[in-house]
Amino acid sequence: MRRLRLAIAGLTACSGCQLSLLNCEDELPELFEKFEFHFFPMACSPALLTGQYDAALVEGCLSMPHENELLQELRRRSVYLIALGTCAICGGVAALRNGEERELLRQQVYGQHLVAGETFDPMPLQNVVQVDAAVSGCPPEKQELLRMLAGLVRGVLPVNIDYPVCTECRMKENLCLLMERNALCLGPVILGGCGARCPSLAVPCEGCRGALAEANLAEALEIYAQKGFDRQIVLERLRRFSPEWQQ
Amino acid sequence: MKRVSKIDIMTRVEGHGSIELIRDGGRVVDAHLNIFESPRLFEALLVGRSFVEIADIACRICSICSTVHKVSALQAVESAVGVTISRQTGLLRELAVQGGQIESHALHIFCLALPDYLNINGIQQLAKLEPKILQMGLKIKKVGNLIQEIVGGRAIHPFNLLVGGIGKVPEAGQLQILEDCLAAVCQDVTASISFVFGLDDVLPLLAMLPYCVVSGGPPLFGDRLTTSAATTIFASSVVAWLNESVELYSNAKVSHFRETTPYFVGPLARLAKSIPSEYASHFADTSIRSSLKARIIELQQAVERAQFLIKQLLDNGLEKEMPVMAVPAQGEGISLMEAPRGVLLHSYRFNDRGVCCAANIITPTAINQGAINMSLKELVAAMDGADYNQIRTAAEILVRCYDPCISCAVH
Amino acid sequence: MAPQFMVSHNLEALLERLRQYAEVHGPVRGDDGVVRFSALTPGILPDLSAIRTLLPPKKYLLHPQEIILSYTEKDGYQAPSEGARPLILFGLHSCDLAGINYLDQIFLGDDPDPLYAARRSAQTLIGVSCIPDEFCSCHLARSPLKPLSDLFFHHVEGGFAVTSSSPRGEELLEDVKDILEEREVNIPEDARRFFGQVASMRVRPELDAALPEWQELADCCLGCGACSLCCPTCYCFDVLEFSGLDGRSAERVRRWDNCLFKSHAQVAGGMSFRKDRAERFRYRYCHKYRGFGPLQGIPSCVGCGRCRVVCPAGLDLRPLAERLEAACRE
Amino acid sequence: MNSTIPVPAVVSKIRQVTADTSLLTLRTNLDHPVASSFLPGQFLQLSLPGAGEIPLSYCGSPSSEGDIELCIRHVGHVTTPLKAIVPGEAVGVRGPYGRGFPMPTYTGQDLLLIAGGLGMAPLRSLLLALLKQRKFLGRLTLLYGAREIESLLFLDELLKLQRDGVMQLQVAADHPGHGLNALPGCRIALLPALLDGLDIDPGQTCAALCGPPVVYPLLVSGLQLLGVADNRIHLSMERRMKCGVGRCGHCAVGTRLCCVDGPVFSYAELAGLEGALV
Ligand SMILES: Cc1cc2nc3c(=O)[nH]c(=O)nc-3n(C[C@H](O)[C@H](O)[C@H](O)COP(=O)(O)OP(=O)(O)OC[C@H]3O[C@@H](n4cnc5c(N)ncnc54)[C@H](O)[C@@H]3O)c2cc1C
Ligand code: SF4
Ligand code: SF4
Ligand code: SF4
Repeated sequence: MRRLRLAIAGLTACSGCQLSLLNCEDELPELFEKFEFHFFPMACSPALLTGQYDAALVEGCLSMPHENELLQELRRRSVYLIALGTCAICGGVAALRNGEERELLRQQVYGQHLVAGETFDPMPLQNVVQVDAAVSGCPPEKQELLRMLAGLVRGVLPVNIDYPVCTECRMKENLCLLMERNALCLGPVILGGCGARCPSLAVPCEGCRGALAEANLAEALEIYAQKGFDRQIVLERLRRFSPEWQQ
Repeated sequence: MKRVSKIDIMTRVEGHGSIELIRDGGRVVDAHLNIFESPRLFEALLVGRSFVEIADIACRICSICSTVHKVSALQAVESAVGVTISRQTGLLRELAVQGGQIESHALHIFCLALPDYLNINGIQQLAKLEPKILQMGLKIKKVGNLIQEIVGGRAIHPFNLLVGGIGKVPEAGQLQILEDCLAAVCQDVTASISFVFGLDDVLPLLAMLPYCVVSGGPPLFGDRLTTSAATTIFASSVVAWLNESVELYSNAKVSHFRETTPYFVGPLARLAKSIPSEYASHFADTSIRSSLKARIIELQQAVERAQFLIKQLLDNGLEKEMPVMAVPAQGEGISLMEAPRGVLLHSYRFNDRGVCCAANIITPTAINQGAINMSLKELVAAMDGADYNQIRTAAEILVRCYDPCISCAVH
Repeated sequence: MAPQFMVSHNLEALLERLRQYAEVHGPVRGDDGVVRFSALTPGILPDLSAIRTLLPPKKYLLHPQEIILSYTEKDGYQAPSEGARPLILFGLHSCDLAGINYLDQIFLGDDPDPLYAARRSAQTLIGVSCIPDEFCSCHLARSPLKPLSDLFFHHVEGGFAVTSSSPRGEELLEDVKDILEEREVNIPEDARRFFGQVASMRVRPELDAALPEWQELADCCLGCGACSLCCPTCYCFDVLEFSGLDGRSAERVRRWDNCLFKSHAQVAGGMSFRKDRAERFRYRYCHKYRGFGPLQGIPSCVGCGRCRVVCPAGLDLRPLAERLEAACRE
Repeated sequence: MNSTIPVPAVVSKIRQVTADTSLLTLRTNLDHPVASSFLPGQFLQLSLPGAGEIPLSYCGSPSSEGDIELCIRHVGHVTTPLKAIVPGEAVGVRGPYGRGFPMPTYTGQDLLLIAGGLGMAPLRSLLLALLKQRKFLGRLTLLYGAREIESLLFLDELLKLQRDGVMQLQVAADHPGHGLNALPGCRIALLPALLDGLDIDPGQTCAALCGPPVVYPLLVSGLQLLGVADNRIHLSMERRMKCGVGRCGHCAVGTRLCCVDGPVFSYAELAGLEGALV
């Protein structure tokens, strides 16, 4: 079987998605056999884009012009472009205060100094390129990453998840933190697939996998309100990872 | 005529930076680091958020250092709002931090830096050339991750560490698994030490810079800085002492010490304080080129410390606990810690509703920028006359010795 | 055989005996207060006062997620080789027993599902009587499903009256004779009497799809699927296939699916046969109360009340069900 | 032997029929019912290892040689990698499943086959079966519509049957596409338009339909207008499917299951069912 040629790139992010890949300690040797990690600046030198790629896996959101150039280049050269992680899919934590004047935020950190070149409001990849598939999570689940890679070998892209965190939480027979502990668990409106990681340890879901496409936000807000959560606080929580929650 | 050649993207480091080499004709005359990572403006993002949210958001600064960011932010928040954690929680946090230390060091040594010493270009070639070494390294790395997973709930961005406590206390059985795994890698760590000590230096000897480390607590924890000149700076004055300002060549703030030479932080600094006698003979010099050795020794220390902590936790008997209820309160808190790459500071101020009104985060790679630039200059001088590509490669290796974490630096 | 009596304090002895045959599972209340079916190892007693567990015992027959086939180039698709371990389920209420009976009708039969069949035949079911609470609806609508068990424990003064209803039950009873005593006990009526009866919920003529209630309920539905995940008779499953990294092996996974999810009725190209939440919500109702295909006309709600208890939005189908039922009696 | 475990098959022939559709010939064990005994309108489950399993209609005739013909449109997770498959590759099949067209009732009748797009796949199987007993049938008519002329399947075969006088063929395309001149007699219209003024004897005619769900309401009302009774109209229904044997719960058509009660239903059966036609 032909070795697939991959490009793995990070834009504005914490490198967690790439690290998740490097955290597949058991599978790495096999991955190195099956794939050519041709462009992977975090782990391989030099960082040179040449030729075509079977897939480009891109971490992070877009917030600088040169990132856009890199992204376009990756798109041009790749059969599949895959968004890795919540930042790449929704904007992620960096987009937390999108909608506010970025220059004011910048000044809060840097004062009047004009560093940090030209930056703009962090945005998801799909704003500027066609994204063929996505693996959500902050960080993504190892298993999902590996399945995505294995699928590529077979020519298959991952199947979209369309259920919330609650679904897997129930499958695990956890105590429902929202109902029984009155906790601000975002499970009902957040994309599942993590195996309800946090609620399984009695920690409310913070929404790291982004919004569920058909979430019933109106009803969820109603329930949170009944539990005594201020609407503003809930919305702020929701926007921790995906700024497009608006209401 | 002077010309700037840029190493486009530094590779095998976390984040986005480059090295600019200044050429005069054929000669490289100067070099410096250029950090162009896009700022996510965490210090601004955090303002306006509730104290319970701070650490969850702040840990996203960097994946490799997410556990230490989380713990550091929690400590700062707790000291601001006046929460005291249980001894058990303290031990668990310390364990998680040691897990992060193991993972980070193993990642750097076996996945990122080793290729420099074997004259190959990265982990994929390493897998081919030295599969045994890589697998040994990955095995060690995995234990670090397992610790973070069991204590923190996840290897990256641990969510089980909360203000006032922990979501779910690990079970004794899980800690025993960790104990076994740690025991199982001890030999690999020893073997790795010999392997690393057997590697030839690839850089010229550079001058030893002054350094500072956190002290006054258990390993990696503390409440003050101690410098190589034995000065002590208490947490409350650290920000002033580091004296950060904005420079044009970097999106990360740069520390300007009152002294003319910059200080450096990190494993070598921590170790230089007291090199274990059994290894002293291997340190012909403690300049930055020896950092790989320092890191592998620290790796061993982290494994030992983790074993010690687990033993303590098991001996004490694990108790179910709920996080201490924290009430929003006005206050200010600073936390000083040693991240894998060196001194890390988180400091926050909250209003009476527990809403953050000021955040300041100072990271090791930001502090190290001055030292890196200093070393680069020195390297260029030491290699004067050498071929451009040689200098370029050496410059990259040199910067890698500091194991820069650029996401942290810029945040 | 005349009913046998077991004094309450012999429960532990009984479980000890049962454990000699097989692993025994029953309702256990966790530290977090959640009651789950889980192992009754020595020292762990079942919580027989609990009305319902969070997940029904279907989790033992259809795992929430399980490999049903694995593929290798050499052997093609193969069923997993795991043999089903013998398992005794202790403390099943009538509704859960009826639920298992319903699943049997789908997964056993002429061409049984191999995993299900193997597990099912390795199971011994021991029922315990219960008193319906305000969420239960077994006593409100008759169910045609039979609450079959091997043994059944009726709560009576001071202990349990024990009856057997299968050869396996007889055998067990014989083997634990020494901790039972033959005693004249008056066996009170129990929830089983609501089951195995001609359904009062007849196949409805057309449900009024235009009822505004459908939209009202759907507006409050979070689509989290808790109701059907926790339902003892909801069995929809999805099938996923995952390739191995080598590209030459694969695993086929079956996972609980849910008719409240968009993908449940979606076909290639994005077309969905149940486009919005209201349609999906109604679909669940139709399936529960009317049945599909060969089981058309057999209402599958056994009235355990789980769907109401676990719904974060507190949705309750009963009022609507009652209204529709009344309408159809007219 | 358990019917839910796929039996091995090997791809023996691949023919690309249109840009996004190919005709696959599989070879299985000689005497397995999945190849040798099915009715037109029934389906099988095809497994592509590592990608998944999908329902597909039989497109050819039962074969004692173990051959199976399938016509596949490449649209999703399983069907896309099927595009890259090469002869010799291993797949899995299980079946036959479901209820096919009621062949015995067709004897002595006029037959009106109506295919929309990919619906031609099962109707080809039906057509082949009908041709085998051509002399016991009355008139045989095929109405066939597709998006463009280029996406009409098996056109050569069909045109030949028309030329040979065994079957009447009427073709429509929603859009002209690029091949208009190549096909005299093709109308640019939606499929149901072919029913306008069609000359049939409704009491003698059985209609067999397969097409995208959206055209069914129009086709059925068109047929009713021509006087065809509901129990003489047979439709092959499409629903999401996972197991094929009535367990996975996805494919309900009202209270019937597409996989075991169908996929072929008479309109008389569907008439009262909520959500049958969408
Ligand atoms: C009885 C029957 C006969 C069919 N005959 C043919 C045929 O002869 N030729 C052909 O090309 N197609 C046929 N289809 C449609 C074919 O099954 C789908 O195109 C195929 O399932 C798409 O799978 P995918 O994984 O590529 O698409 P995706 O959109 O990725 O679908 C994911 C999964 O959803 C299910 N699914 C998606 N679309 C359908 C669908 N239309 N019907 C049932 N399940 C679906 C499948 O389980 C599939 O694996 C038939 C469908 C049915 C129900
Ligand atoms: S705990 Fe959270 S994720 Fe789990 S069921 Fe409750 S709301 Fe959903
Ligand atoms: S439970 Fe929520 S926060 Fe936790 S991993 Fe899953 S999606 Fe992320
Ligand atoms: S529909 Fe509700 S009450 Fe009825 S059996 Fe299912 S979960 Fe229990």
